[in-house]
Amino acid sequence: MSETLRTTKHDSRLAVEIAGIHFNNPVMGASGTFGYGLEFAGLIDLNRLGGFATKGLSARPLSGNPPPRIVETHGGMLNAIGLQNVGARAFVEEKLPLLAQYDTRVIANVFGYSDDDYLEAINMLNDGEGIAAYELNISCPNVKEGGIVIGNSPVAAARLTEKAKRAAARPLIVKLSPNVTDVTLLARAIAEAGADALSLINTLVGMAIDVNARRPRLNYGTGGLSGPAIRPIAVRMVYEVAKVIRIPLIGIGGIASASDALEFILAGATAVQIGTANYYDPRVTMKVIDGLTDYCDRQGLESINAMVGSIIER
Amino acid sequence: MSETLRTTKHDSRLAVEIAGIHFNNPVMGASGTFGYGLEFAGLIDLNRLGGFATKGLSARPLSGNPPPRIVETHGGMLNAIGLQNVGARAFVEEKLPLLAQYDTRVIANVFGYSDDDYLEAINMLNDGEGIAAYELNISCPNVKEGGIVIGNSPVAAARLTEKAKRAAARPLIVKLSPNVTDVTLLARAIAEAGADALSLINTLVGMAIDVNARRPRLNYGTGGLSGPAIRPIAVRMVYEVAKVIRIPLIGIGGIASASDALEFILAGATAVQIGTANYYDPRVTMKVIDGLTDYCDRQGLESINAMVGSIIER
Amino acid sequence: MIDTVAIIETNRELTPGYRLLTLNFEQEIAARAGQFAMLKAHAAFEPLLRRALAVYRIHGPRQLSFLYQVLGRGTQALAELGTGGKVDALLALGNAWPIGDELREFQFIASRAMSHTGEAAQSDRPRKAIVVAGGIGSASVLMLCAGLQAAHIETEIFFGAASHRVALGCGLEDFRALDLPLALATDDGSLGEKGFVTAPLERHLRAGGGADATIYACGPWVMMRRVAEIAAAFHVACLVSLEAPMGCGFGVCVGCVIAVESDAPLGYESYKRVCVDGSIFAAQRIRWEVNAMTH
Amino acid sequence: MIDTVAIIETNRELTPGYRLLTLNFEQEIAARAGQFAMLKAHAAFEPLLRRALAVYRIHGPRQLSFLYQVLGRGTQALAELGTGGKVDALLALGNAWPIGDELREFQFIASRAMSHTGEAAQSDRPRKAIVVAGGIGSASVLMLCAGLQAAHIETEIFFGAASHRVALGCGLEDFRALDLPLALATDDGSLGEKGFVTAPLERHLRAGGGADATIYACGPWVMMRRVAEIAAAFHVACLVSLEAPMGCGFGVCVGCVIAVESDAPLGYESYKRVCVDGSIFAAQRIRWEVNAMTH
Ligand SMILES: Cc1cc2nc3c(=O)[nH]c(=O)nc-3n(C[C@H](O)[C@H](O)[C@H](O)COP(=O)(O)OP(=O)(O)OC[C@H]3O[C@@H](n4cnc5c(N)ncnc54)[C@H](O)[C@@H]3O)c2cc1C
Ligand SMILES: Cc1cc2nc3c(=O)[nH]c(=O)nc-3n(C[C@H](O)[C@H](O)[C@H](O)COP(=O)(O)OP(=O)(O)OC[C@H]3O[C@@H](n4cnc5c(N)ncnc54)[C@H](O)[C@@H]3O)c2cc1C
Ligand SMILES: Cc1cc2nc3c(=O)[nH]c(=O)nc-3n(C[C@H](O)[C@H](O)[C@H](O)COP(=O)(O)O)c2cc1C
Ligand SMILES: Cc1cc2nc3c(=O)[nH]c(=O)nc-3n(C[C@H](O)[C@H](O)[C@H](O)COP(=O)(O)O)c2cc1C
Ligand code: FES
Ligand code: FES
Repeated sequence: MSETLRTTKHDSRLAVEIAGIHFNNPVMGASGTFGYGLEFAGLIDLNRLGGFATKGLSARPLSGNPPPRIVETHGGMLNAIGLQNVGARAFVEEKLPLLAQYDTRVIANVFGYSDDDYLEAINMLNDGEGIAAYELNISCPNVKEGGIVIGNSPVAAARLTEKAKRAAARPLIVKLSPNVTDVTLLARAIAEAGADALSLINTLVGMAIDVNARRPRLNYGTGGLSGPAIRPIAVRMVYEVAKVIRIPLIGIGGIASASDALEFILAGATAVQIGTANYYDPRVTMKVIDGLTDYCDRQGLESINAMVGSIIER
Repeated sequence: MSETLRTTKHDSRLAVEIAGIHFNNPVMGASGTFGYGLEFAGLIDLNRLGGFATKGLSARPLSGNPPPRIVETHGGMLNAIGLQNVGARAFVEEKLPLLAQYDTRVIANVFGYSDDDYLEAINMLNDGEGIAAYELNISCPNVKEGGIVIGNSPVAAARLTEKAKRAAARPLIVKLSPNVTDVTLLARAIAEAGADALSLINTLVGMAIDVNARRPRLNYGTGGLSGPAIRPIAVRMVYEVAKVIRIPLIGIGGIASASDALEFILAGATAVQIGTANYYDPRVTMKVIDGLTDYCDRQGLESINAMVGSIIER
Repeated sequence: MIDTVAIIETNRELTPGYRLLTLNFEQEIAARAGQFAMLKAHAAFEPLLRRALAVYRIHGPRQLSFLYQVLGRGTQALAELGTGGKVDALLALGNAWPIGDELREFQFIASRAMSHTGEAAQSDRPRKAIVVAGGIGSASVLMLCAGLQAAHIETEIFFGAASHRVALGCGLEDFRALDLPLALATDDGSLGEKGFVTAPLERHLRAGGGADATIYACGPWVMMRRVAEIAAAFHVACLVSLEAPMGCGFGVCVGCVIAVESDAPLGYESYKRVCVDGSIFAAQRIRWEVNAMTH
Repeated sequence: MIDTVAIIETNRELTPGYRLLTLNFEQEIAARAGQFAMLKAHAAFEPLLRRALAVYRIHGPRQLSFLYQVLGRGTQALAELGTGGKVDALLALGNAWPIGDELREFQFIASRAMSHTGEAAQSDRPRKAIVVAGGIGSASVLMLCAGLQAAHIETEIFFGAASHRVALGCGLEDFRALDLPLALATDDGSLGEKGFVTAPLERHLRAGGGADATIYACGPWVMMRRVAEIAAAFHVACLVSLEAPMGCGFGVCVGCVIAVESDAPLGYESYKRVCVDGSIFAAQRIRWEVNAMTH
């Protein structure tokens, strides 16, 4: 462990636990927006970060979709990256050793086109050192193979969760799709299948059109909508799921400030992940951590855990 | 008919037809954001407007939800009005006569807590003069009765559509809920049940929390998300539905400019409705109509109809 | 009602967090004391919705000013604009403060409600006025005070603010310049009496100051509720200008409602829109106990 | 790489739609010719994403300027800021224009790709430079020209713009002040030769002007593609600075990619990020035919 680690002071009121894993605080970088963590080393103190989820890792490296891959919309952006990633093997060999020096929890986000793909990636990652948990990305809308998205079907999602749980040498977080009629059905099925925690939400499927060129703005056609625009939908889903599920939740969707993060915590999330905001405010994770400390001061809290799901019904 | 009518000049390139109804242009006010139309008489020339959908009308007047009913979010707003309305009877007797002087198409948006409620309202409206069509609101997320929203279930939606079509003395538009896993299933079921046209989307269910008071910002708890934030989701849904459905579509969701409206038209909508933007830009409908005229000039179009669904696939 | 783009003459900070915005209009604006405008930085993308600000002063047929507190995203965006900047403006909105004979209509509406609640009826023609301004609520009542003065109605002002600094930001000097009796209270005691302005108000009524008077009040919700209670206890007619989150400002979104006593069947009339049915209401009609209305 | 809040010294319109933004920084900024910054009005809510602008000039260790065209929401928001205004800035990003010996690395990368496409190899040590600036692409190459001049590399500038007015907005006077040979073309013929600047460039190479030269080009995508074709036809080494919609500017969103020739198995290396792998690329590596890359 590095010199920095020993000197970084943590606010112990912010510590949380998910599936037996200790996080110094509930603030993490979201998958696909935080690279392999290392990209942020020059911008923030990674030792202060609760944790982060890696870019979706597949058994084999993926080159992703042709450009254009992103387009900004009002309050958000659409992306169709197509899960470009170095592959689980290269992650274990090239990235993990570099991450060992930081006191932050590394969550390996796992992706595949089939159940077997997922299991293969998990098996590769089981060899790695310094991974705290897996996050199963069953909700990426930007890959054409596979037909229906696994994450939109409670049955398919539960089946994969069960298999993944058996294969996984670490706690298993499953990331929920918001593109469903009833997210609680999905959550229940996945929780019953053995997931240790749930993270939500992934992006909503959207589209933007260049009306002069008369073409989709993204080469892929549709993309995933993220950013502040989707926050109300995400908060609602966390709130709904928290009411029916016992396992811990990680809230995601449009968080750009401590107040945004607190909406998720009050709605029932034990921790949060910040995605898109990292792009336009690279130090946002640090600002949110500081803001949570201020909130604890203001509200006289001994632990942020007291706030989890503490919303007062009208 | 009024003096104004005879002097209002329409750009004939913008005329569209939906279920046999002629619209001077494809730009309408969306239900719940355009009152009974009359509220805009002092702000815009109603004779220039393609049409508008009334506030949701129920068989009996409704008082709506307790305040606070609205809260602004990034790029949008949440509302839980609870369908406060004068009732179908009062609309026919008090509002319709005043609307007769304007050359614009009046679409009566219909709401109920049960199938029978809907039919009762339609029967009351059948007596009214000057209604061009009905729009069935089966997708309002802000009313507690009735348990599951009819509009989220293809079976329930198709059943209601069939009954409403039989009762309706005018063409029937059914308004789709976006809070579903697969909007095409819903669209197909409703089209097969006899709807003359579909309008989409209604609001997405969302929530905002006051983290200091630790309460939902809306008294109702959750609310419907509207505004530019949701446009990418709405455009995607119109695009998906247009691929599988033959009846005309009316695109709705976050439109605030002619370019926004054109995204829906290219995706497959014959006309559009503008909602939230009327609040912060009361003359937005007129600006969009002017913008469509400019677009026809620029692209050398003889009719905007040539653009409907004309997106070039990548 | 006019929807237009106004040009900023000045946008001056009075004290930290409080500003005076003076706008020039292309066309003549008819505005009365108590009315408001929906304002927003021209064509700004975010926030979307315009913000309600009371007309503070009329400088001429094409020039108005607004006094505002910089709170959240909307007022912050306004605060950033400078001279020559553009503002989207919809105005003049809402009802106006009734003076003299105009009070009759309000009395009528109020007494209908009062027959429900069993309150005593008011004297028909109040010749005195008590104006209560709480915080930036002052913005709505400066022109009212001047109007009352011009109509030779005996007027007393009760002016409350958080501190001396805030009082200055809320236009205290303009009120002082009217040369009307003025009772002052600040939460921190840095100016005038320490505490809420409802304390001197209550003493005044207890001493009989409410006879033949109408109370006109504008300020935060909790304060309005307290003023209404005091007025009812001393049987003094009371008008309040209320706030609510506004979507449109012209009656169409039905988002700005407050709960009122209602005679209508099925309770259809139980909610009134602050923007077009108010913002000024007879205090007795308000169902203050609908707690969700506080912010 | 520094993420900071800079203060505006000036933000001046040169000609309609073109502005020069000069920023003061708290800390020393190390920036090289061809690098860029991600900029946005400080803490602005909308648009969310910062915009990429090339470093136009370095006035001192803590003062830089940027030349930009006002296009959409992001640059419009920047244009509205005045002296003293705040700008969120992440910089310095991307690679720099290689000069002299630095060219070797680029030659190496390029030749790997060329072995695929069968292009001829370049002379090892070009002693001449041809700088092609198209429209606001000029912003990326002013410091390059000065650097080439300082390194005593024989340099010719080919400067293209839509019109005389646009040319001035794109800093023409600053290029003229360098006193280097400069060929000018405008689309409408209002200044210099009428047509695209690729025409005089092609004539120059046809006349042998490309011998021992490296082409450095920055401009719109279609122009870059055409310059690359011309360079390839005359076997002249060519570097281009490319644009792509950027999410982050520091390599993490993988949104700004362009397709390149790749040696890696499974095509994993087939996309390169403009922000960290570029924005400067050897033209021969670019897969121009990936049509989706045009905007
Ligand atoms: C008819 C009417 C007339 C008004 N006249 C004036 C006036 O002349 N001058 C003036 O300064 N204001 C006036 N207001 C209030 C003003 O409209 C609000 O302060 C403003 O809308 C807040 O917008 P914002 O963008 O600053 O805050 P928002 O971004 O909307 O909210 C930011 C934060 O401020 C809080 N907040 C919002 N409104 C209030 C409030 N009223 N009190 C306390 N906290 C609040 C929110 O909860 C939130 O935390 C009037 C309101 C009404 C309805
Ligand atoms: C490495 C790099 C360096 C750059 N340096 C400079 C610079 O020094 N000066 C400068 O002015 N610009 C520069 N650009 C381009 C600049 O980043 C874009 O013009 C800017 O992001 C556009 O943002 P916007 O908010 O104005 O437009 P957006 O709101 O993003 O788009 C508005 C409209 O403009 C169109 N548009 C967007 N980008 C372009 C484009 N590049 N060309 C044509 N139309 C476009 C869009 O399609 C849309 O219709 C650079 C880009 C890169 C990648
Ligand atoms: C460019 C981009 C790439 C993403 N890639 C992944 C991914 O690989 N795996 C995953 O589970 N989620 C991915 N996401 C989703 C985010 O982790 C997050 O769930 C979503 O963006 C909502 O959060 P936000 O609004 O804070 O961005 C990606 C999001 C973006 C914007
Ligand atoms: C305050 C408010 C009230 C609404 N009421 C209704 C309604 O009564 N019936 C209905 O079908 N849709 C209603 N809607 C939905 C709109 O008609 C529209 O479908 C939705 O707002 C999306 O469009 P927008 O983003 O342009 O607002 C309402 C929307 C808002 C914001
Ligand atoms: S603000 Fe919309 S009805 Fe009052
Ligand atoms: S802009 Fe994000 S990786 Fe290049």
